Amino acid sequence: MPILNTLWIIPLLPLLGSAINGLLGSKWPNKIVNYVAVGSTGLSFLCALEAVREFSQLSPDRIPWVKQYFSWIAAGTLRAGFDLQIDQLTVVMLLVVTGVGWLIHIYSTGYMAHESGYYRFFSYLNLFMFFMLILILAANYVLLFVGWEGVGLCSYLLIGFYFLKKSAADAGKKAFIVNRIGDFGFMLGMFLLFKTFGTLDFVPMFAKAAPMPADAMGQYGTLTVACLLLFVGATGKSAQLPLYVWLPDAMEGPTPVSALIHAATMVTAGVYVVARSHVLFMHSPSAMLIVAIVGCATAIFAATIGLVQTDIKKVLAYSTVSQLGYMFLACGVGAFSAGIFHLMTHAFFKALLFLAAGSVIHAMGGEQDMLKMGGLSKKIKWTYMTMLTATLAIAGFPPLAGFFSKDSILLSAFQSENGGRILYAIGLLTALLTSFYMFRLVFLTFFGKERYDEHHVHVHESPKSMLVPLMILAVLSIVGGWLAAPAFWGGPDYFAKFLEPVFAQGGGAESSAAEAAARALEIPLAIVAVVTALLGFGIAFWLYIRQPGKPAELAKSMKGVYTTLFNKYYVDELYAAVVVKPLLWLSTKVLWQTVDVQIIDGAVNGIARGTTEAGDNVRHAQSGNTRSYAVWVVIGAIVIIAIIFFWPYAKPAAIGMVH
Amino acid sequence: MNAPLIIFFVLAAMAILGAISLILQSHPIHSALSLIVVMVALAGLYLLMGAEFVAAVQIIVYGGAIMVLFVFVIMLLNAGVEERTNVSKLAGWAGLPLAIALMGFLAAAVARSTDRVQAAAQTGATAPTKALAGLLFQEFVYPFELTSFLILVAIIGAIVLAQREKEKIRP
Amino acid sequence: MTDFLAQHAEILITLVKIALLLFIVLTVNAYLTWFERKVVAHMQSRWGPHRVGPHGLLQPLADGAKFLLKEDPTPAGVDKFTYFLAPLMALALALTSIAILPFGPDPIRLFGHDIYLGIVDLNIGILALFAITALSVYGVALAGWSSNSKYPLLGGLRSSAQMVSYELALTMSVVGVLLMAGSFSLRDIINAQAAHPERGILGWNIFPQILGFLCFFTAAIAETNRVPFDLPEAESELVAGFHTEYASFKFAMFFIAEYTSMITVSSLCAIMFFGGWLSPFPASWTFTHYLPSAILIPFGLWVIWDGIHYETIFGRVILPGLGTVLTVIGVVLVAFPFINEFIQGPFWLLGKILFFLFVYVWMRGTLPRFRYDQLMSFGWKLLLPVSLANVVITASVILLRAH
Amino acid sequence: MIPTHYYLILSAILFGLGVVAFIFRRNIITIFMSIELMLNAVNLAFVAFSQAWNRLDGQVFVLFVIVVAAAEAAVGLGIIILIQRNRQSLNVERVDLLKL
Repeated sequence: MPILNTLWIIPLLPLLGSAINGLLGSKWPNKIVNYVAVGSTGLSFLCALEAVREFSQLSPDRIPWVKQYFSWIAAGTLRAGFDLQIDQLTVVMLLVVTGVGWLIHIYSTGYMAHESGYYRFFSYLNLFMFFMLILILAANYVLLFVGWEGVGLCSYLLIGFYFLKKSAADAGKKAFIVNRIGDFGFMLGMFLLFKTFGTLDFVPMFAKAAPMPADAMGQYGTLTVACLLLFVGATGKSAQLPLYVWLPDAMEGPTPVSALIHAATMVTAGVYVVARSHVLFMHSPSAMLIVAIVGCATAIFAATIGLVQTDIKKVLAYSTVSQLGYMFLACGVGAFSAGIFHLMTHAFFKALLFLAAGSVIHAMGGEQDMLKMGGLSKKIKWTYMTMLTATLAIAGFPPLAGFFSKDSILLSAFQSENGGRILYAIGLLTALLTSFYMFRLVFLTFFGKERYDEHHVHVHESPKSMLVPLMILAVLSIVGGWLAAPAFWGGPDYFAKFLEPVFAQGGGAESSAAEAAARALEIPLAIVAVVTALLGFGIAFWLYIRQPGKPAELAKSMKGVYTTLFNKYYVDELYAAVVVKPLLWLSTKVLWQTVDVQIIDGAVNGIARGTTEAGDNVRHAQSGNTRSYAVWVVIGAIVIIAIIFFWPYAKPAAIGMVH
Repeated sequence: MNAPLIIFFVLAAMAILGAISLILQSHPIHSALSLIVVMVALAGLYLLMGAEFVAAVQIIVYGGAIMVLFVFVIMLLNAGVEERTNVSKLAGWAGLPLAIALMGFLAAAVARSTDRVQAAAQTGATAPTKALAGLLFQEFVYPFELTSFLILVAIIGAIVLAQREKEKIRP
Repeated sequence: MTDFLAQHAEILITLVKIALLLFIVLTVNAYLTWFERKVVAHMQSRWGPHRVGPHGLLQPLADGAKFLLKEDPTPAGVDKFTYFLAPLMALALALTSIAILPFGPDPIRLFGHDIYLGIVDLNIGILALFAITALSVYGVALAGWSSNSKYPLLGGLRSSAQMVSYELALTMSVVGVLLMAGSFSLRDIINAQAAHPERGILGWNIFPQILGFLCFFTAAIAETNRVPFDLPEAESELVAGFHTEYASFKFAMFFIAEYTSMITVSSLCAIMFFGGWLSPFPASWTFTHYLPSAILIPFGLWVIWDGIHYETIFGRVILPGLGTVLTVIGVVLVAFPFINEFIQGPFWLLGKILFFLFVYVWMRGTLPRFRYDQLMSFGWKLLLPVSLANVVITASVILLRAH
Repeated sequence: MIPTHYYLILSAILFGLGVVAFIFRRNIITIFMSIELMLNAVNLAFVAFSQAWNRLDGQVFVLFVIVVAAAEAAVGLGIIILIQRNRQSLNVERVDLLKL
């Protein structure tokens, strides 16, 4: 087991890459930086593969495989070790992160080729890989939190990559701050868990949690509260209501970053955490329900916003948010494997979408507004084809990846007791909207007449280094879902099977009975889903190909709705009014001008002034005259003698003096 | 009133008078001479207490080396009668009473502790120099070596201090 | 009266001894000047004093009278007190140092009191001596300073610096002897050299302590401000050094002090390195006890014979008288053995002292004066290290012997 | 036999006189001498105690004190010479560069 025993090598390689690039890269030509960055991630991808191979040979009783490397924090009964753990869930995440991450690295070498701060970009990117791997390999909440914060940091750094652009810098800050709110909840959750179980290591904690009695619906026991707190963290990281606001702005970052961090990996960390602590969630139906509702709401909410956005990346951003909503919906209804499944497929096609969009932007010379594009399909064929594949995938056309994952989510939503139907309905609506705005994006971008002037913008296909990852991802987003395919003709759902040992413990979702029921429902629901997707396609086709004038009229006719949607329900403004303004007032008026300036500085300056004055007064004793000094010495001597010999309490001292 | 007591009082008187004249004399050389008187008187007291070796060393080192140095320096600098400036007001009005107070305190402290001292066995026997040597070179050997080092440092310091810059020491 | 005597016999005896010693020392001093002048004169092939009395033997008396009768001016602007104190100090200290020396082996019984030859017998004798020599710096220094004049001041400065420097070497060079004797007492030092009576001269400290002796003698000469270390009173440079401004009897005091300290040093040399009153011959050779008479009688007879030739009445009277006295003493010694035995110690001791005094004079006749820097570097860079080395060697040898 | 506290009181008096001298003399050299005087007073006390307790430690300490005094004199006089050379005065009240 060479790799399994040295799991740390997998995160270490990107860290090394980051360190080397960050410290030495500034002087190097891009080529060497490429070798370092891509090489390190590629190596860690290979290591991951090897680890998975070895993992597959492990006997089931040795799973999860935990290695304790060194003890990091030891305080009282708390032991937070640098312990890495690998089980089926980790395997999935590991492959997604390293694989997709590697591809995006390759892509970036092409995309960023002309940017300044090249080495900086890759250093950050590798650092992100490191923290992400820590996050998914961690065997306890503390280490996981390290990764959690680390990825947050990297996302901040990369969103603000063009830190000279004010909007970029602000977006970075926004992301960071909003995440802090979530992290606060997360930490509270950790504390509560530690208080409850006396440990933060996954394996023993879950072992303790499993036999516990589950809270009844609507009852808020310790576990429920802990789960909700964790979920707050998740909403922060995974951009769910109400903390989603940072993600659209995060599009200020370079497109590969959007693809890697804000579509494929980091934002799914929330889902991962929920899935990781499913044992706890299984014990609190109310928490589950809340998760489901939040996920569902987010999905529909973001989708509606996505309908009217014109910035290509913004559209993708909102679609990401809504897809994440899907995943939480899945988790909420207890279909964790489905959630993870969608996570994986989504990682493929959403990364593909972003990269393709990046390729488009690259082709348009930095133009992001879809209204200024159009008719690109002939000019950049490969990008177009990959983009189309991804669109089909996300819209849920069989037999592409999206179809299977979304289908299994909807299925489990439909099956779930307490309010399954409503959730299903909303999910379905969301699917419709999704397919609509995705095709809207495709049509606006690639069809119709060119809405840009040929003279300034000369469209050109992207270099190989960008196209190859696109193709690979396209293939993946086609075949990615086939693991679950056999379910339709009575075969097993391999993916669910694979994850079963993880989610089985603590009452897994897919019990055999449910599965039997699922079989019966699977086909009709699938048909419904496909019909929905087609419907969305149809509307988009009708609106943007047949009568291109129509959308404008629609916008006019229902102005209120349109503006509301276009301004994203004024959520940002709302937050600004409710949260930001009071905070600003508090910090400037109270904390800064009162507490800091007047009290603290006042105290410091006062002490300083006092010392000065005291010195001024005392220094007159410094007469520079030896005789005066001598007198002072004499006085001192008298005092000492008086104390030693004539102070009643100092008798023993006096005796000591005499003897 | 036996012989030793008489001798003691004579020597004590010598010492005190010497000290007083050290204060009163206006010329450094005279002060030095009075100090030498004090030292000789103290040496006599040591002899009276049977500390022969200490007495001898007292005269040889203090009288024969240190005070000679003083006289030498006074002669070298040709120091005249000291000028009576009164810059230090504090010393002017508080000096004497304080000094007397200190003296009184010391005397009182001694008087308080004498009973305990008297309790100790008193033998007028002269301290054998051999025993002193034994003590010095066995029990106190490290302090002794330290003092030698100290002297070395002092020599170097004195040379460095006394030589003029960029000029070889005058013979 | 008698009972008073009986009570305070000790004090009385001491007083008598002091008086006697003073008389002897002063006379010796006086004739030491005559001796010095004679010897130096003959070295420089002159006659030296020969006018006053036969062979100028009465010269010292004439000098003394001169000192007493001369006018004694006190220069203007001198620091009176110190100016008078200085010579007194010098003389007093010089004479005190004599008091510590022992002149004979064991006390003799006279009138029912056993009388020890020498005033006091301290068991830190040598230290006391050094203490006194250490103090004797002040005489010179203060004289130089107080007489308010350039030359004396320079002389005083020189002497104080010189004495402080050479005192170290002086003290160090003796340590070897002290180690061998294991005591500070001069008496013990001599007895230690008498540990093996049959060895005679070979038992003396001079052989093991030759280094020490050389250092000691040199340093001692420097301490007594004699040639070649007489810079404080270097005639050619500073008129007469520290006693330029002194006249008549104050000058005489310095003079006597100097010669007395010469005697002290000589006797110290004799005592510490040349076995004090021990005879150089093995104890078994009893016939050597007649050596004093064997010298005295012929010498006395020669003096008589020499006196006859004088025309002057003085010569005719003095020399024969002196000769007869000496002869008689010699005869007496032969006649009464116990007196002879008693005289042995003093005889040898005086003989040795005389020898060293002669060496003093001899050096004065031959050696030139040091330059001041030579003096200092000689003292610090040669004498001190050598004497230290001597200490180390002696100590280690003694240790090896012990094991 | 002389009572020990005679010596002690004598040493106290001498010490006090030393202090007086230290305060009332202006000549640096004299002040230095008064320090020596105080040291001597202390030595006297040492010897007195050593005799009173019939132990030699006191005398050993006296020896140390003397050695230290010698070193002190060497350095101190060097400093005095420097002062005279630089400020042409031995009056402590004229050596007051340290005053504000």
